[in-house]
Amino acid sequence: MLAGLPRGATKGPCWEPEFVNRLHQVELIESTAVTADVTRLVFSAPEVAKLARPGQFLHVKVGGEDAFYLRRPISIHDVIEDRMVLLVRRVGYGTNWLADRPVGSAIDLIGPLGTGFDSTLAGAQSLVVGGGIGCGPLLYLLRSLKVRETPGTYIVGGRHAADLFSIEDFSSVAKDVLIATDDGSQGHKGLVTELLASELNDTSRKYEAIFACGPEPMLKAVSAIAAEHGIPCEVSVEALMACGIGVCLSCVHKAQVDGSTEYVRVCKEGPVFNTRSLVWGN
Amino acid sequence: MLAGLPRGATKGPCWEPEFVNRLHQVELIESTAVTADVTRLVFSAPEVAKLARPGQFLHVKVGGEDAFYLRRPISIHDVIEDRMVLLVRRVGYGTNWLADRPVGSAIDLIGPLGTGFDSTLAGAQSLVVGGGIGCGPLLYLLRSLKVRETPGTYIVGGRHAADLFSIEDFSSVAKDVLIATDDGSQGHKGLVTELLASELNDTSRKYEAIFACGPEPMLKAVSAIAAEHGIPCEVSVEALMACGIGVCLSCVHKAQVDGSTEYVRVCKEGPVFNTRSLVWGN
Amino acid sequence: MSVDLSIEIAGIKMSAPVTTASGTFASGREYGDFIDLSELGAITAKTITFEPREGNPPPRMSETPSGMLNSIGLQNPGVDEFVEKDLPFLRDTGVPIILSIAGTRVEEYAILASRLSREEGIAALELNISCPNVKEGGVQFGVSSHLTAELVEEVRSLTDLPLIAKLTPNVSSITDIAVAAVGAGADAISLINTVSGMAIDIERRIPRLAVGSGGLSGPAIRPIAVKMVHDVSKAVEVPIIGMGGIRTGEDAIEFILAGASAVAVGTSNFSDPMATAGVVEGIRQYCDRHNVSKITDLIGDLNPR
Amino acid sequence: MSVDLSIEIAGIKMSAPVTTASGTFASGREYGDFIDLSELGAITAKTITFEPREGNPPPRMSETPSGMLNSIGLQNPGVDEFVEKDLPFLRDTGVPIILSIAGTRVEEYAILASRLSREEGIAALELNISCPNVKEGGVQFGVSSHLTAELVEEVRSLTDLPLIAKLTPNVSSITDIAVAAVGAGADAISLINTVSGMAIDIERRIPRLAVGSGGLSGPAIRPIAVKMVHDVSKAVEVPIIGMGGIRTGEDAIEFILAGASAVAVGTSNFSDPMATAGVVEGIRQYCDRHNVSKITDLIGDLNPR
Ligand SMILES: Cc1cc2nc3c(=O)[nH]c(=O)nc-3n(C[C@H](O)[C@H](O)[C@H](O)COP(=O)(O)OP(=O)(O)OC[C@H]3O[C@@H](n4cnc5c(N)ncnc54)[C@H](O)[C@@H]3O)c2cc1C
Ligand SMILES: Cc1cc2nc3c(=O)[nH]c(=O)nc-3n(C[C@H](O)[C@H](O)[C@H](O)COP(=O)(O)OP(=O)(O)OC[C@H]3O[C@@H](n4cnc5c(N)ncnc54)[C@H](O)[C@@H]3O)c2cc1C
Ligand SMILES: Cc1cc2nc3c(=O)[nH]c(=O)nc-3n(C[C@H](O)[C@H](O)[C@H](O)COP(=O)(O)O)c2cc1C
Ligand SMILES: Cc1cc2nc3c(=O)[nH]c(=O)nc-3n(C[C@H](O)[C@H](O)[C@H](O)COP(=O)(O)O)c2cc1C
Ligand code: FES
Ligand code: FES
Repeated sequence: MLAGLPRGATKGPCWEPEFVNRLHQVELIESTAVTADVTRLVFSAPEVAKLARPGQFLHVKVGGEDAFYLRRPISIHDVIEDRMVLLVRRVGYGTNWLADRPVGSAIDLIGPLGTGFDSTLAGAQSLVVGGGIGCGPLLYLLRSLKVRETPGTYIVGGRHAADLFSIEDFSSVAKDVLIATDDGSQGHKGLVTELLASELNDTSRKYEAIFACGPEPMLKAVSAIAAEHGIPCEVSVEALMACGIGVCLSCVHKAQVDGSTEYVRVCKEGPVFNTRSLVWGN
Repeated sequence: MLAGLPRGATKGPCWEPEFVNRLHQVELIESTAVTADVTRLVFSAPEVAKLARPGQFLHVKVGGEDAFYLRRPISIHDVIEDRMVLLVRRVGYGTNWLADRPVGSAIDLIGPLGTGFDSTLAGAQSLVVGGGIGCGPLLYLLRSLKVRETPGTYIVGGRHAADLFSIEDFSSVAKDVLIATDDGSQGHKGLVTELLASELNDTSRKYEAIFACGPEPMLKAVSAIAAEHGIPCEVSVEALMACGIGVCLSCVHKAQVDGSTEYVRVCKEGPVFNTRSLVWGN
Repeated sequence: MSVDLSIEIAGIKMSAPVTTASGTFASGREYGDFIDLSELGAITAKTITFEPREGNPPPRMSETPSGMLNSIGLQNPGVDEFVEKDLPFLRDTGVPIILSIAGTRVEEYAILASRLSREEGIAALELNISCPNVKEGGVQFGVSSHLTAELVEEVRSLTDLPLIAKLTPNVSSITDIAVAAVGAGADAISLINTVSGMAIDIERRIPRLAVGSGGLSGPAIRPIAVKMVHDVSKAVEVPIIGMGGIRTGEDAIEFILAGASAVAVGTSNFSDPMATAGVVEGIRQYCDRHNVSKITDLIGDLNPR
Repeated sequence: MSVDLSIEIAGIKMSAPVTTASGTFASGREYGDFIDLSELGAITAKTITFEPREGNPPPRMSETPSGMLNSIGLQNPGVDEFVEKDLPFLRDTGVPIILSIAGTRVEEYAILASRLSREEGIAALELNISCPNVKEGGVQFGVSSHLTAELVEEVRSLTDLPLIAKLTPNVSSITDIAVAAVGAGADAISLINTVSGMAIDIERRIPRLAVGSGGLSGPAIRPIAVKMVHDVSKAVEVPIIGMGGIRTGEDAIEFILAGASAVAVGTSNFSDPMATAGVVEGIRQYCDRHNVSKITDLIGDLNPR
């Protein structure tokens, strides 16, 4: 059962949770459109920056004072000194509201939240796979892998070349960057999972871990490929969240816990899960 | 009954309604705080300015695109060439939203609405009585009286001197300005109705009409004084409005129509009523 | 591709699946200044009663989060004046006219129905058995299957006009009431009327509405309405006119997918006087975007999860 | 002047008239990072059942205008694990603990009540007879006066703990249910639980919640809740805990003036993790501003219009 899940049960020991569920008021100091619908937001956020780990997210208040809106979960894209970077894709009210904030705005957020990636899994060689806005949290992961001197290979997919973003940023922290687009407008023409499979089939490399973030069908495919090759794999899953801190049980995903399947909280036991414990579908 | 009320039944013949219930997008070109809680907003609004008559109001959309709010009725304070001036007192969400709009904002409004004051009543001498934010519509009325060469005497009341606003504007269009404050910090110490009564008791003047706008208790008192002196009196009343155009029957006030009392629409048959036809209380 | 938005509900031929929610559009005159009324599928006029009704004392309105409370209390000039002054205007719009009627007793509905059956140019009668504001009025019918059936049956026997029963959401089981209404001869069901609610002015410690409480409408109640439309559409065979918080074409599509054959726009008119036309246009755009050639294909087209 | 915010409800001594709405505060651990839990009048924990419950498949949540739908489906670890892992933490907060219980049969409530009566540090039991998400669960009790009475009576006979009956708003007459619960021995009434609702993803043409529909909460339902609290307070003599869309002290005062002796904060916690503390502070400020010396003076202090 849920309450029976030891904290960090699905995680390596290095991510001993030391949550600081504090509210922060952070200042937006930079806002740049990086694609037609993705905006890069930089905040001055020393406290959050200090605590943030790759794969964690922030629960961000959207909308003015007078209207009622739930918070929106947004991954930590990068941390640069005391600044925190988010990538926001405009999909609805909240993300548009965020992407439209003028520089200088104060934003109210909770975090960092969730368990994050276990970069100790990585060893010398790892693959970091991203699709769509799911690439967001991977930059900071790659940066931390590089800092650990185990830089990862970044495999990224998108529909067109125009949907890819921040490739230079990724290049600066990844060992290598491999690109797939549905229409072949850049890199491999086809799915990111095809690139992943061919990398793994290349026996000259010995990958020790896979990290992925993107749409659920992609994660499921990545997970299957990892299982096939017997490689540890962590994925960051999405879920609709209300509280973001483990209270409401809105955000659950099916997982194996102590040999039985149950619903675990994406906001608390996740959003990053080892695919070993994750169960796809309801 | 309501549908039986001939348009303009409670009005003089000059206000033959020629409503143009069109939506306007107008640009905010000036915003100034005139007291601690009253803001003066100037819009570039040629179409509205052309049609606007003293005592009419606008039904203004407040709040962003994504949240649902009803419109807010705001009186036309003044019309200067193709500009329209509103005075907004901060009392809640909508008025704060309006008063906080940055210059350059586009505001969506319907109007001009309602029947307005019948300035033909005025004759050579008239009294124009205002209390609180109710002074709003009276500037444009006084201006039109002046244009007709029958300038009115303006009697205004407030709690303190600090609550009075735009006195210079009023002075420039009124024959005379008389002030009452509750605490005597400016002008007569006491109620505006006391000033009104003493004006009327001064037999050297022969007032032919009274126009008033302000809180309902004040209007009721003014109405009683007018009746006592047998002087025609028009008051602009407030009501909570949903549609603002005569559809929903939210805004009603009790009135005499064809010898019986019924609920008439403040937004359509009003907001200005001849006190002859108005019934106070439910 | 030009989508076919037309739909026939209980013999009412609507050019688009959009009408107005009774009491939020008067008889259409005022909104005719903002939109082309002939683009609407039908106009549903404000509820009328046999005798004139004064309505409730003001205040009659209070804004609430994403909605409003009202306690108008069915103010209306009575059927005779309505027929004389408003019906000709409505007829002239050229769109089907749905007349909403209410009464305090079965006989009053009956007499109204007979009276209106003699008039030209009425497409259907909507039985407002649900207005929560009038103590001695409709609410008693709408919360009881038995009374609803009795009422519909009686009116049914007196008129050949299509009958739409408009249901109140303030019940334990809306499907029971819908089944009763249809069993007694209702040709269509419309729902929901307003949800009972109350707001208090805490500074003055008085209710915000003079009569204490009123009916909640607007986007706040949309999820409640969608659920009830969905449930009723599974329970009865007749077409449903769905309403409750519809602002856009997308909102309307939500109701249609839930099982409504048409929708009505109410409170949104007040904030956006072009809302009805916008809903028609929004439905058209959705259909274009999704290659829907006939709106009827969308009715109840909800996939299981 | 320091206002006395304390209130006693069915023997529960609360230092402030504010508790948490069951299911929106878990057992308080998480929000304890944001607020000082000891400032709350009581903590009402998430509903527990006898056996562990897996809950409904996701998605379980959908935002709506000024509110949200949920279909959690009472996921919980069962009473034994709760008593072992959560109750000690709750006890340690030092504030009165209200445990919400639910079951699919009267016997399950009964067995839970007996089981919990043996534990230390429980101030009261709240009977969740109203969760609309669990088909085979509480909803059947809460919509029927008869079943409500039967349930309360049975539980009453098995425990000395104060009993709070938590009512569902999805009924024709909430006062009937309240009267039945009190008649059967409920020491207090809490209301409202969520309002049944549904939302549809029109792009994918599927319900937004995996199980189709869920419960609406948040500011959108506040007017519905205020009305029901008001009506129930006129119908029964026992204290009422009011909830539904409370965000601020002002909102809480609205419920208290309507007749609630205390309030619970639910959905607002999610957007503002300090909401409960803010409500306590807001109530205090209102009392200061209005020279209210005892919060109890405000209960039901509504002037007629
Ligand atoms: C752990 C986590 C990390 C995330 N990180 C990021 C990030 O770094 N950058 C980013 O832009 N987004 C991220 N998301 C997604 C983001 O939270 C949602 O896009 C956002 O909540 C949508 O809010 P909205 O008000 O803009 O859209 P809404 O108005 O709520 O919804 C608009 C439409 O988008 C759909 N939608 C809602 N949520 C999602 C979703 N999660 N994904 C796709 N469509 C959705 C809705 O069903 C609806 O049809 C993350 C989500 C999670 C759970
Ligand atoms: C015909 C007419 C003309 C008006 N002209 C002006 C004007 O020129 N300038 C101006 O500032 N206001 C004017 N008002 C009043 C204005 O419409 C309201 O103050 C406004 O609607 C309040 O909206 P809000 O969202 O700010 O307050 P809300 O959040 O709706 O309410 C905040 C508080 O103020 C109270 N309140 C609501 N409406 C009024 C009201 N009409 N008067 C006083 N208190 C109210 C509420 O009960 C509540 O307690 C006019 C009203 C009418 C009917
Ligand atoms: C101001 C107002 C007046 C209403 N009058 C009536 C009425 O006379 N007859 C009726 O059947 N419904 C009446 N209703 C209910 C609406 O027709 C509609 O059922 C309800 O408001 C829900 O739709 P909405 O949320 O789109 O407004 C009224 C609603 C409002 C807001
Ligand atoms: C996510 C969520 C979970 C809930 N779980 C429960 C529950 O387990 N037991 C219960 O009695 N009520 C439950 N409720 C209902 C709340 O306790 C409360 O009655 C309702 O949400 C109205 O209050 P609000 O608008 O402040 O949230 C839940 C509500 C939400 C939003
Ligand atoms: S979002 Fe509330 S438990 Fe995860
Ligand atoms: S505000 Fe709707 S009729 Fe006046």
